[in-house]
Order: sequence, then structure tokens, then C-alpha cells
Amino acid sequence: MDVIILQVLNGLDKGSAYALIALGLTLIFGTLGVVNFAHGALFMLGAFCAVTLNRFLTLSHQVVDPSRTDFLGNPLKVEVRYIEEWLGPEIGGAIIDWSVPLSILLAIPVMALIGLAMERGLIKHFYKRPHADQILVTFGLAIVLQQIVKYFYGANPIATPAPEAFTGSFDFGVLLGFEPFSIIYPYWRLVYFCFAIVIIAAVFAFLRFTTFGMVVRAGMADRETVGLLGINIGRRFTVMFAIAAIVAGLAGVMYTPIVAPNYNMGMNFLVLSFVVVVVGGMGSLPGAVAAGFLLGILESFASMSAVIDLVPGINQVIIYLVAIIVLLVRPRGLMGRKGVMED
Amino acid sequence: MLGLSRKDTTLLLIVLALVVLAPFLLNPFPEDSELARFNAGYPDLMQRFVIFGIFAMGFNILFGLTGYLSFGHAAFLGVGSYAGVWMMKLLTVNVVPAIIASVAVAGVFSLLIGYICLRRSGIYFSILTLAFAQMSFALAYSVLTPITAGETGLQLSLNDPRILGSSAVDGTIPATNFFGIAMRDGFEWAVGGWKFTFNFGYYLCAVIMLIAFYISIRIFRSPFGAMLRAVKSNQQRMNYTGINPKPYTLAAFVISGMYAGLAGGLMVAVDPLAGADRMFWTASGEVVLMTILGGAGTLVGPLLGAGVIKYFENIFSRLNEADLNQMFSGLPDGLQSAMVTVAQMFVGDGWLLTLGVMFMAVVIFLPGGIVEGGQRVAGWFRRKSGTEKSGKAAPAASAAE
Amino acid sequence: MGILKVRNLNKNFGGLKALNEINLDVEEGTVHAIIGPNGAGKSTLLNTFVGRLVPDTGEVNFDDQPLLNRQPYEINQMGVCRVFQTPEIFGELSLLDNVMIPTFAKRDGSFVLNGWGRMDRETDVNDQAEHVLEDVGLADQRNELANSLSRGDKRRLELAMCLVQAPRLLLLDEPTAGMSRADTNNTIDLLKRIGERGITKIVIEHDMHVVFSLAEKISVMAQGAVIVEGAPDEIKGDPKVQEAYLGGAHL
Amino acid sequence: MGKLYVSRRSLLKGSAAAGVAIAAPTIFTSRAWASDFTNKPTGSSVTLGFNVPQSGVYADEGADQLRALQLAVEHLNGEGDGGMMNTFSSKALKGNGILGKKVEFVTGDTQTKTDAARASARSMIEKDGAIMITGGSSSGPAVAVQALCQEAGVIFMAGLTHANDTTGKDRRRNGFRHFFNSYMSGAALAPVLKNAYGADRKAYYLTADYNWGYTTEQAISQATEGVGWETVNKVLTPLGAGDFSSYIAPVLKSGADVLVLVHYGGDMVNSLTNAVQFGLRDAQANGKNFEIVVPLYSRLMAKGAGDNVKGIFGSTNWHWSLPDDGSKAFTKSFGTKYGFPPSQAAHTVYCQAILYADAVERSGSFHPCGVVEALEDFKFDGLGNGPTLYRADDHQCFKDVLVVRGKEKPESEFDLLEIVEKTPAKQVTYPHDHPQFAGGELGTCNAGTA
Repeated sequence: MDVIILQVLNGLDKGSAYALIALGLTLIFGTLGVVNFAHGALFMLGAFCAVTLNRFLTLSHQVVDPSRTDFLGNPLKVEVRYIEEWLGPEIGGAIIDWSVPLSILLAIPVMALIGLAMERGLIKHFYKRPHADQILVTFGLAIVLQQIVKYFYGANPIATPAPEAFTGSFDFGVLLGFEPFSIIYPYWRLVYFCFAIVIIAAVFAFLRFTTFGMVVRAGMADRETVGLLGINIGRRFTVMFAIAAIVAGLAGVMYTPIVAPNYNMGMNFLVLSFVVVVVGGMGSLPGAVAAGFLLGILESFASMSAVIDLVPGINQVIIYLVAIIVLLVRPRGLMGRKGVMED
Repeated sequence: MLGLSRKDTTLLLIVLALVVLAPFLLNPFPEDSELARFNAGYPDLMQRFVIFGIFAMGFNILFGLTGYLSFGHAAFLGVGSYAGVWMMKLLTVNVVPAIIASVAVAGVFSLLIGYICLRRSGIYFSILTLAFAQMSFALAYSVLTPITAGETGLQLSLNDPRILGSSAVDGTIPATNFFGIAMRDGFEWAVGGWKFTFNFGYYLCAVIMLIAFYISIRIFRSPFGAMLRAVKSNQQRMNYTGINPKPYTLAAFVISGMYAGLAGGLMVAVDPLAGADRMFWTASGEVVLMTILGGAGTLVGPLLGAGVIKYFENIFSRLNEADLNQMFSGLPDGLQSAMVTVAQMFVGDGWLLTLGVMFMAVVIFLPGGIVEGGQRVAGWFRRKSGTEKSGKAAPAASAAE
Repeated sequence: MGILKVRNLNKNFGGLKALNEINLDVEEGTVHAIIGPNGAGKSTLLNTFVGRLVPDTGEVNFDDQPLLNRQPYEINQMGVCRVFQTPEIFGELSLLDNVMIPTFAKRDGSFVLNGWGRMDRETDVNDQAEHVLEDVGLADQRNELANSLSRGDKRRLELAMCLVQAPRLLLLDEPTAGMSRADTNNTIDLLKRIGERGITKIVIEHDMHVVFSLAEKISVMAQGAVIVEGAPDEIKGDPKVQEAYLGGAHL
Repeated sequence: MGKLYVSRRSLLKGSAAAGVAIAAPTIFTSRAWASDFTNKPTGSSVTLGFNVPQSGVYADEGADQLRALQLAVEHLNGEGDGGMMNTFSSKALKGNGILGKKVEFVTGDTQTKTDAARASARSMIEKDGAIMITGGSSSGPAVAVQALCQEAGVIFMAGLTHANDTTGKDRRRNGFRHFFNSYMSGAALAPVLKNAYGADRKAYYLTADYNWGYTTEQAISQATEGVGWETVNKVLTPLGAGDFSSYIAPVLKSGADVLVLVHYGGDMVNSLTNAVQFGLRDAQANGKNFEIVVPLYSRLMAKGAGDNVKGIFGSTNWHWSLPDDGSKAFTKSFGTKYGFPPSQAAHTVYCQAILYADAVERSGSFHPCGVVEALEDFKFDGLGNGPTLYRADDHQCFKDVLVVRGKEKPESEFDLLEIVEKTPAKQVTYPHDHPQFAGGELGTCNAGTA
């Protein structure tokens, strides 16, 4: 029993990331009808917002410390961080410690700008083009974005730790009456899950309760009709693109303490999140979220050693297997409408 | 000739000439000139040009004609490669059985996968093929290591049985050959400052590529080809016209899978190692890029696309800072370092950036790929000369497929 | 001789009775028109004939063969061809190819792997296609792409794609909708000429001018049911028909 | 005029056919190996091929290798301070290139893929006339390129490759490995682990699901079982899994008290980070402190894992803080040029380049078979690892292996690992037909085209 709870919990945070990315993908697809292969890159850019802020906060100048020597035997140059110099080591240190959550503040405007620039500069011209063209141009964009990040940040993963306060882990087992250590769960993953839920709820609330959201939902259902009402749906869709970019970016920011970011991380998520979108049902927001969590949890179960012993390699292919089965048995996905994207 | 129209015959002859003369055409710069680094006339790259040309040509039969975008075609290439290496391990290092096995195994595999995937269309089809290919890659890399040698790649060894040949010759693994002509051997001709290499392996691949190209022309011009175009255009109408589109599409899928298998077989014929990496989804993406870049649905487009991408991958990725400094050495100092800094983003490890930018540019500005670009230029010239002669615009360039 | 027999056909969409106990007999060699107000179920009925829609209950027999639960291409191969309300053509192909493809379907069946032949050397198919293109007056545009045609020409092309198969039953869904008066008259002439070849036709039409110039028998549908059936003259004066068109007895 | 290039072996069978196929004057006589071979340098320079990952997950290691190789070229050509050439026990190199020919190099990108690595190596051999290939940061490409060099008739000096197979099942006569291997990691780590954590330990393995993972897991588990440890479970994890939480979470409950992470590169950074997040380092199991072990350490990866590496044991081929003259000279030379100390990946390829050049000098020819002879059973010192033997039986270097631990109080961003023990070479030596290395044959040396 505890094993099952453990794997469900584990699936939740991976599922959160899938759900957030898939949510953005579906928003873009549903509103703009565009298949965005650069969405994984947006997730990656979000993560690098956190890296950048961390770099920025830890900017430092060198002070020679004659009492110590460096690896070549020369006097050691000690890095002194400006922020600690200005605000004192306590406050400065605390700000650096909290750089990942602080990055949210940076990521929102940055991702919004990137999203706007992408939509206005590129995607806009592809609304009427075949899906294959959309896939290809956004794929090219993803490569370009990745390479730019690699040029500035290198290829190795860059550690970006969570604030000190969240570094431990929580023992659910004790709470639920199991032995100690049977169900442990790091605090940050808990934070990530809650964060994802808040974002998802916010997006849904936004679509449900604002006029803007209602127009967009109507547009998703039937773009032409809304266009006839004289509503400038195009501008609203631009905003939706920016929102999708922000969601992906924030998912990336908060993910950095879980997996150290590198330039390639988006591609790893991209293929999977497309599978998630398809399993959830093209164009269905609740479907994308549900499928995200579902596949995250399934992936966790498939990685249990008992399961791997039973079916070798299942942990490598479970996502794809699920995708194939869903597509063959129920092509519209869990919650999708029929006939979307069939051509 | 050969049952082709005059236009197609001309095209075939042009491709034939290009392929035969490739060792000269691809080595335009003398050996010790600065520009020699841009020469592409060495066996490995020439082989790659034609092998990936076959791969892209086959992919084009599916994607260019029927519009079905497979994102998992590299799986067939990989399966073909494994089959080929196993033939060379078990039977003989003569490449003929290996190539036949590659095509056959890839054909069966694509029939299986195609039968399942073609139950869906549009992006669902793409995702299905992607899922199958990724599964194949993941399993080949890990669980199937006993069959595929996983990470290290399946290769020949001194202990292979090779029942129709010998396990070892003089303590080394025998070279892959075509009835005694070793694939890695060839003929070198040094003339002036130039050195031209005529590699046997390349010419074997080239001959097979020409045959494949010929078959591809036949398919394009046949009623079958018309049916495939009709699938792309309007499946509904086909159905109500008394035609069952499924077997046509499946046939196209299997044919293109066999082309991929052939490419895989040739890859191991000239270089007997099959790595799982060639099944990774980026490899599938690459063949899509080749086809689109060259011009999907055109005959020569995929060949051109394959050539351009392989050229960038192999030549640009190998330029380094020192090369750039040499190249820009004529410029004033400040300008030189600025140029080198900018150029460095695009070469060496930045070659993918070049590819990405180039790719976006083509999709945005030239949806028909290089072939369309060529047509536009040709049309522009024709109009220009037409205006001079008769004062009237010449008719738009017909598809120079 | 009834070539098409429809017996007790029912289809429900949710709570809506789209087809209600339909019975229909179409005589071989005649032009049978189906008229009725929008939403009467005319197109739904045609959809059941070509395998697009499976009814809940009932039977459809063509030449004493059951039509239901067959794939659209099988039904076509039996000799039934349909012209749609919005033209269904191969837009990216030339007119000639558009017509040659159905000709191949007629000659070779639903699937044949002819990857070695040449389109321009299939002389018999070519000739037939050219001939039909001339019939419908599109021969001059044979090498143009179908998408470049006007809407009326697209319909004519689609008609040609059916005619070339020499079907035994031709289903026409509003063949003149959206056409100018002149085009409509041309189309009527064309259909009359075809009539001389003995092809049975079912025509759905709103334009009574077209209906009365073509039809030998008319079935009137309203709210999923056939309410009246008869020769054109009988239909003209029938109060039920007027009632159906004017929106019911409550007026 | 034209020249047929044919490998001698295929000529036995193929010369007739080839001669007919290309009607050209073919002058061929059977020659002794001293005269002709693939890419024989004819001008005033000799070209080496540096085939390193420039894209993909190991790109940073590849970049570091390239730096070291450029340094090696400088030193060979007599520029710079000479680095380890001054401390090297063999004094054949004179700083005037190799055999008086100036050393030039070409670079290529392996992309950490077997196919790309082979393509890039082939182009260096076929296009640029490289006489030796070195570099690389993982075993798959190393094995693939080694086989290619054997076929082509050039020398392969392996870069960072740790799997047993490189000098085991897939060993080749033309290929040499300076880097240590999985078996050595196990043999060096096991006693240290026993001393630190006791003999009564239960180990849980998370193993990267590919070749290197398998051989390393086997090596470590056999070695630790030899000192009394028990293996509780072995779980395979997919390459590039990113998040390893679902594999790590069940570990604490499994009854194990040690977790061995058989991961490298980004996977190692992530799995270790995850393990620490899940509180494994602070946990208790079986009444003991829970411990984590990483068999193959690299400083570049330790950097990615940040504070998480503190106190964690692993093994490494070399570390810049070693106090011997060779290491000091190399670190100084590298650090002065680039501003930071070299990694083990940089060190091993630097050594390989120097060793190759030295072997050429000693044999007096670039002929690969001469180089092979010069390197086989070659004993040397002064390259940072103490006295070292290039064993003839399998072309593996035998030298001391470093057991390291993540430093608790690093003094700089480079000072992440501390050396716990230098396991003497004798202790990590194994017979060349040891079961973990069985099934391979070196074959004969190949000089390529004649």
C-alpha cells in the first residue's frame, strides 16, 4: 500500500510538469490551431530565467586574499558577491537562497515578451499553413533557441538549488501510520505540485470567469463565428500565446531545483508532452491536465523494480505504449472532441 | 528511354552525371588551398550523400505524395542496419545478402507498423509513428542489447561464424565487399593540386541510388503515384469514387520503409556498424528536414535536401576557431575578431544553429524548398529573357521535377 | 423494375428523428427527385445510400443487393456514384487526373498496385477521361489544377468524375445550388443529355425549376418522413407539400 | 597519375576484380610494413584527429579535452612551457613536432553518438589525412571509433571511456586506452568503502540502462560482494531520465543501507541531486547512516551537482590536486593558459597525445604497426598517475586509481573533490582474460591501404 502511495506521489510532480506544458500546448493549439514544437524550448527558457537570475544575484568581483593560494600557487582571488556586500551577508545571502522563487517575478515578463515576439513575429504567419509547416518551423525555432542557450550557458546541467527552507523531505509514512521512511517526499516537490495546481486553477478560472476568457473559449469552439461578431479574436489569441508561454516558463523555473537545467531539457519534455496532449485529447484543456498527471503516475509505477523485473524495459516505453493504445482504441483521447486534427 | 518521358530521362541523366562526377564536383578546391576544408569529395561524405538521398527519396514517396508525415522513419533505417550487420556476422561480408536482408526486414517491419499507424491520420498518425520509433530506439539501446549491442553499436567481430565466408583473415575482420571488391578500397587520382578519390563503396551506393531514383520516377508517373496524390488531396472523394485509400497508403508506407531499410543496409555495407542512435527521433526529424528543405513531392528535392544537410553536418561542424581565424585573416584585426566571434556561433558545435536558422528560413520563405527556389530563379531569368525577346512574359516555369 | 429499394429506414440523432420509416422505390432509368424543406432529412437519406451513415433500422437494397454496412468504395464499385453538395474533388491535381482516377477505379477495382505504368500511356483511360471532359465542357482546362476552377465548374468536374464511371445510379445533391440561371440551364441540359444514356438518377434539389424540368417522379420529405410521392403534376397541386414548405398547418 | 588504394587483405581476393573494374595503371607489390600505410605523412607536418563531443550532454567535457589537446600540440611543437613533456620518463620527444614534422590537428564532433562519431572520424581519416584519432567522452563512440580505426589502419588513442568492453570484449590491436575502467573502479573502491562503512552493508544499485552501466554495475557489485557486502537490488534506469525520483523513493524501504548510482554525466547529477532531496544522506537504515556511492566521478559533474556531492565516495582517473611533478606541471601549464584547472577528461587525452607522439619517436616511424609495438608493454612515469604500464595483452593502462570524496569545505569552485586514497596499480590489475573482459581478441595490427 505504502509503495503505491509513494509512486502516486512521485508521479504527481513529474505529472505536474507534463500537465503544465501540455496545458500551454493545448491552449496554443486550441486557440490558434498551431502545433507548437517550440513549446519544450519555452519550458527550457523558463528554467534558464532562474539560472540567469541566480547568476545575476551572485555577480561578484574578485578580492585577493594573500593568506590563501589558488590551484596554481598564486594568491587566491576570492569572489565577493556584490549583493552580499551591499545588503550585508544575511539579507544578501537570503536573497540568493530564494533566487528560484524570485525568478518567477523575472520569468513572467520575460516569457510574456518571448511569447508575444514569437506569436507576432513568426507563428502569426503560419495560421493558414498546413500543420506540417507549423511543426517544422517551430521545430527549427526550438533548435535555434536551444543553441543560443547552449552558446551562453554551456551544455552541462547547472545546479540551481531550492531555498534552504525547502531542502528537506517530509515523511508522509509517519503521518499515515506507516513505518518511518516508507513514504518520503521532498518539500520542494510538494511545493511544485501545489504551484502547478495553483497555475492550472488560475488558467481555468481565467478562462471561465472573465469576458476575455469566455471569448477565447468561444473562439476555441468556433473561430469563425466569433470573428463574425466583430471581436478582434486575433489579439486575444496573441495574449493566449503569451499566457501559454508564461505557464511553460513558470513550469520550467520551478522545476530547476528538481532537475538541474541544461539546454536540452526542453526536447526531452517536448515529445512526452505531445503524447500527453494526444492522450488527453487534442484541444481539451482538462484532458491535457488529467493526462499529464495520469502519465506521470503511470511512469512512476512502471519504474518500480517489481514491474521492471516482470516486463523488462517497460519503464522505457510505458508512455509510448499508452499513447499507442489510446490512439488506437480511443483516438480522440480521454476528453477530446471527435475529428480534431484528423487531417 | 527506359519507359520514361523525355523530360524524366533528361532528369535521370543529369542525376547520373552528377553522381558519377561527384568526386570531381565535390572537390573543387586544390588540396592545400585554404578553401580545401570546404571540399566534400571524400568517401564517407559522398556515401552519406547518396545513402541519405535514398532515405529521403523513400520518405518523400510517403510524405510528398500522400501527405502522411511520419516522425518515425529512422526506425526502419535502424532495423535495416541491424539486419544487414547480422547477415554479415552470420553469413558473409559480401554486402549483397546484407542489403537484401535489410530491405526485406525493413519491409516486414514497416508493414507491421504501417498497418497499425495508418488506422489514424493527421497528427495522430505522426504521433503513432513517433511512439513506435521511440520505443524501438529505447529498446534497442537497452533491453535488446544482446541483439543490438545497445550503446556501443552492433559490429563485426573476429568470433563471428560467417558460415559462407571466413571469420577472420590474417587475424583481422574481413572487409565488407561486393564479390571481392572491398567497399573501402578505391582509386585515387592526383592531378595538379587536386586529389580525387573514387571509392568503390561510393559507386556501389551510387548505382543503387540511381536505381532507386529510377523506381521513384516510375512511381511518381504511374497511376499508383496519382492515387497517392489523390490520397493527399481528398481521401473522402477517393472513397466515394470506388477506391480504397488504405492499401494505397500502406503500400506507400511499406515502399518508403523499404527505401529506409535499403539506406540502412548500405550504411552498414560501407561501414559495418549499426548504432541505436540512428533510430532516435531526431534522426527521423532529420529526414523530414531533408525532404522539406529540398522540396517535398518533387523528384530531386529530397536528394538536394539530403546533400545540403549532410554537408552542413559534416563540414560546418568541423570548422573551429583556428580555421575561422585563418579564413578571415585578410581582414583588419578588429573586424577579424568580430567576424570570428559571430561566425563561431554558427560553425563547430554551433552547426545546429546554422541548420535551425536555415531551416526556418526555408519553411518561412520557400515552402517548396530548394526546388521551388530554383524554379523561381529560373522563372525570373526566363521572364527577363522573354521580355527582351518578345516583350511578353513567358509562361510560368513548369514544375521542374 | 425498382433498382433501389428502401424499406422502413429509421435514424435517430439524440432525440431527433432524422429519418422516420422511410420507404422508397426508384425505377431503373428514371430521374427521381427528392424535395423538402431544410432539415427534412434529404441529405441524411443520401448518406445512408453511400455508406457514410448507418441507419438504426431498415434496409436499403440496390439491384437486390444490400447496401448497408458497406464501405463507400464498395458501394461505388457496385455502380452508385454521388455528387456532393460542396464539390469533393482532388484540388491539387489536374482536371485530367481528376477524371482519370475514377476511370481507373472503374477499370481496376478498389485497389491495384500499378506502380510501373505511366499515366500518359494509359491510352484507354486517357481517352475516356478526355471524352467526358469534353462532354461537360471542361476539355480546354484539362491540364489546370482543379482548385483553380470556379465553383460551378468544380461541380461540373465532379459530375464528370461520376459520369466517366458510367454508374447505374447517380446521386445528385443540389447540383445547381449557387449557380447562375445560365449555368443552371446548362446543367439541366447536361443532365438531360446524360439521361439518354439510361443512368438512373436521384436528385435532391430546392430549385423547383430544375426539379420539374428533370424529374419523372418526386418524393417530398418533411421532418424525416416521406409525406407525398408521385409524378410532378400530382405534386404541384398537393396541399401537403405546400403545407410542408410553408411551415405546417398551424399557419 | 592514378593510384589504386587497396587494403592488403582485400587485395588477396579482390585485386583482380578491382583491376578490371578500374582500368588504370596499378603498380602493386607486396611490401614490408615499414614502407606504406594509411595517411603516411609526406609533407612537413602530420595531422592528428581530435574527435570530441561538442554537442550533446558531454559537450563541456569535450571542450575541456579540446583545450588539453591544443595544449599537447603546442608542447609537442615546442611552444609553451612543455607541460608534462618535461616530467615524462621517456625523453624521446624533442619539442620539434613528431619525427621533426610539425603537429597539426583537425577537430570533429562525436555528438556522443556512435554514428556521428564514426562519421566524423572517417572524414578526418579520409579527408584530412589524420594518422591518429583521439578524444571522446563515452564508451559507445569509443568502441565504435576504435573499430573504425582498426579497419582504416590508423591508431586510436581512446579518450574518456570507462566501460570494460573498450579493452575487453571490443578490444582492437590499433586501439589503446589510458583511462581506467569499471573493474578498476570496483577494485579500488571496495576496500575503501569497507573501511569507511564496514563490511556488513546492503547495497542498492541504480544502473544506467546501457552498456557502460551494465559493466560498471557488474564490476562494483562483484568487488563489494568480495569484501562482504550484500546486493539487495539492481534497477535499470533509462538514459536521460531527468527525474529519478520514482527510482530513488523506494530505496529507503528496500532494506538497503547504501545506494550505488551507476550514472554518469547529466544523469549522475540528477540522480544524485534527487537522492539528496529525498533525504537519503540524512537517513538511517539498518541502524547505520545511509550512504551513497558514485563509481565514476568527474569534477565537471561534481560542479553540476553542487553541494550534493559532499562526502560522497567515488573513483576518478586523475585529479589536478595530485602532488606529483607531472600533475603539477600539467595543472600549471593548463591553468596558466585557460584560467582553471584541467579535468580528468582533459588529462587523459593529453597523456594519450603525448604517449602516441613518444611511441612514434621511439619506433622511428608513423607506421601504425610500429607504434603498436612501441606502445605494447611500454612502462612509463611522470604523466600524473605514477608508474604506468601499457599492457600488451589488451592495450589497457595499469596505474594507480584514485578514490575521491566530495569535499566538505571547498576552497574554490574547482576544489570539489578530495583524494581519499591512491589505490596502487597492483591492486587493480587483473588477468587480461578475466571474465568481465572475456570474449575479445586484439587481432593483428592493421596498417590500412598499401
